[in-house]
Amino acid sequence: MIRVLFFASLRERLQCDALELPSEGMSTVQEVFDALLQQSPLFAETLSSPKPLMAVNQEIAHATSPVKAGDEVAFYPPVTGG
Amino acid sequence: MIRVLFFASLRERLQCDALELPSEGMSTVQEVFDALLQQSPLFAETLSSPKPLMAVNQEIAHATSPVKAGDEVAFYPPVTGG
Amino acid sequence: MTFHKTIQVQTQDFDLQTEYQTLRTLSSGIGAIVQFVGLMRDINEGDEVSHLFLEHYPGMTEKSLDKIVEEARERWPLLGVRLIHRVGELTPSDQIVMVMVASAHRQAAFAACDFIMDYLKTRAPFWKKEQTNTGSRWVEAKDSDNQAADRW
Amino acid sequence: MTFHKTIQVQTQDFDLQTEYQTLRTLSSGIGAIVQFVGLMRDINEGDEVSHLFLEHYPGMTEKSLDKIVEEARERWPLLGVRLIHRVGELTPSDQIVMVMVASAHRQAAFAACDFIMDYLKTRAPFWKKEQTNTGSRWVEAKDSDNQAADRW
Repeated sequence: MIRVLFFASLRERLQCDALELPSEGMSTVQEVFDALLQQSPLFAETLSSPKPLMAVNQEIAHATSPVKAGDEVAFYPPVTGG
Repeated sequence: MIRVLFFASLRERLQCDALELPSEGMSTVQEVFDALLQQSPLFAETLSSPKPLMAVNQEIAHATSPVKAGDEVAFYPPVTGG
Repeated sequence: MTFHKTIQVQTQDFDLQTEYQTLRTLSSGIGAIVQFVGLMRDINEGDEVSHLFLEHYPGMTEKSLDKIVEEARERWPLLGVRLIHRVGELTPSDQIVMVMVASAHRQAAFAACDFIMDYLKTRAPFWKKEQTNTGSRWVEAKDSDNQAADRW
Repeated sequence: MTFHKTIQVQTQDFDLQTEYQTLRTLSSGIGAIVQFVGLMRDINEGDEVSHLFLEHYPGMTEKSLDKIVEEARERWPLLGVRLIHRVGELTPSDQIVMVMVASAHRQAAFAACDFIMDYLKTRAPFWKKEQTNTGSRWVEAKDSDNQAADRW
């Protein structure tokens, strides 16, 4: 399984903190993202625009970053700390 | 009269904190400086190289800055505060 | 001397004086300390703000702050860095974040402190939600386009 | 709010916490405070330094510091500046100078604090004489050529 986390406005709009996706056939963040778009019309609409930032195992990642079973993948809006 | 002040290493090398010069014929810092060079061989040598920085009435000045009777003219080495 | 580093993410307030004294007494080779403190303003985008809630991504937050400090340390000859970022509920004038950098010389301390704050603002996973008269809203990132630019 | 400015030249030490609290509580519009503290190092040009004597030009010192702060204020939207520079006898690890700048935003506070320190170092009439194992010596200005360049 791959654990997926959402934060801040994205978490609120998706009404979801976290979910698990089967890891079969998933080798990149892009593939995890594409699977999320299939979850529901709400997910498809919310995640498509603007496209979120992402992290794999708590490190900043890109669409092409590799993922494997057991990884933690996070999607989040632009950060506003400081 | 024009009051002349010296600071830091310049004061020590000249063995002089302050002196007064007659203001007659003096209209610029350059002229005050030239009069100081005439004071003694020690003054001539010490003030010629390196040439000091200067202030008139406690404001940063240049060789061409005007001076008049009653002014306070200071000569000092490069500053090292902070 | 060895490099001193402390990074904390916490809900409670911090005491600048304690932080400063700890950093200052590390070494008599320290010639410059630059401190940045971010405070909560009572106004944003023209609206009065009564509360702020700071969400973060526990685990990733600490990792990303550590990475930012290590990057600064590689670029400048630093003697110590102390960094505290608060999360949770805040009210106007509250301290939000503190970055304190010690170095032998001024330029390194200034440059590193500024650099750490720049990177923190664009890379550390914190999000602000503010409460105004008209309701609550997520604060918009000023550079949101930049942040997402090379990710996809 | 009106601009807040305090400039002091003094022999006694200063308490950073008191200074910070005074500045911080001026306005809830303050979003950023940048503080610089210069400390006396126990080594300079490779030699151990046991004491430092700071000479200044009373009267001109205060005027020049005021001018520097006013110049910073014209360039950036500042809410307050507190500046203290010590003179007289100092020992290693002593606080020498403090510049504290408050603004609504981070960039202005950083830029102004850095600017004030730059200008102070090249324009304010302070001179350091240090005591080493081998005697006392006046500290050489790193930019002595620049300082005198356009004067003659």
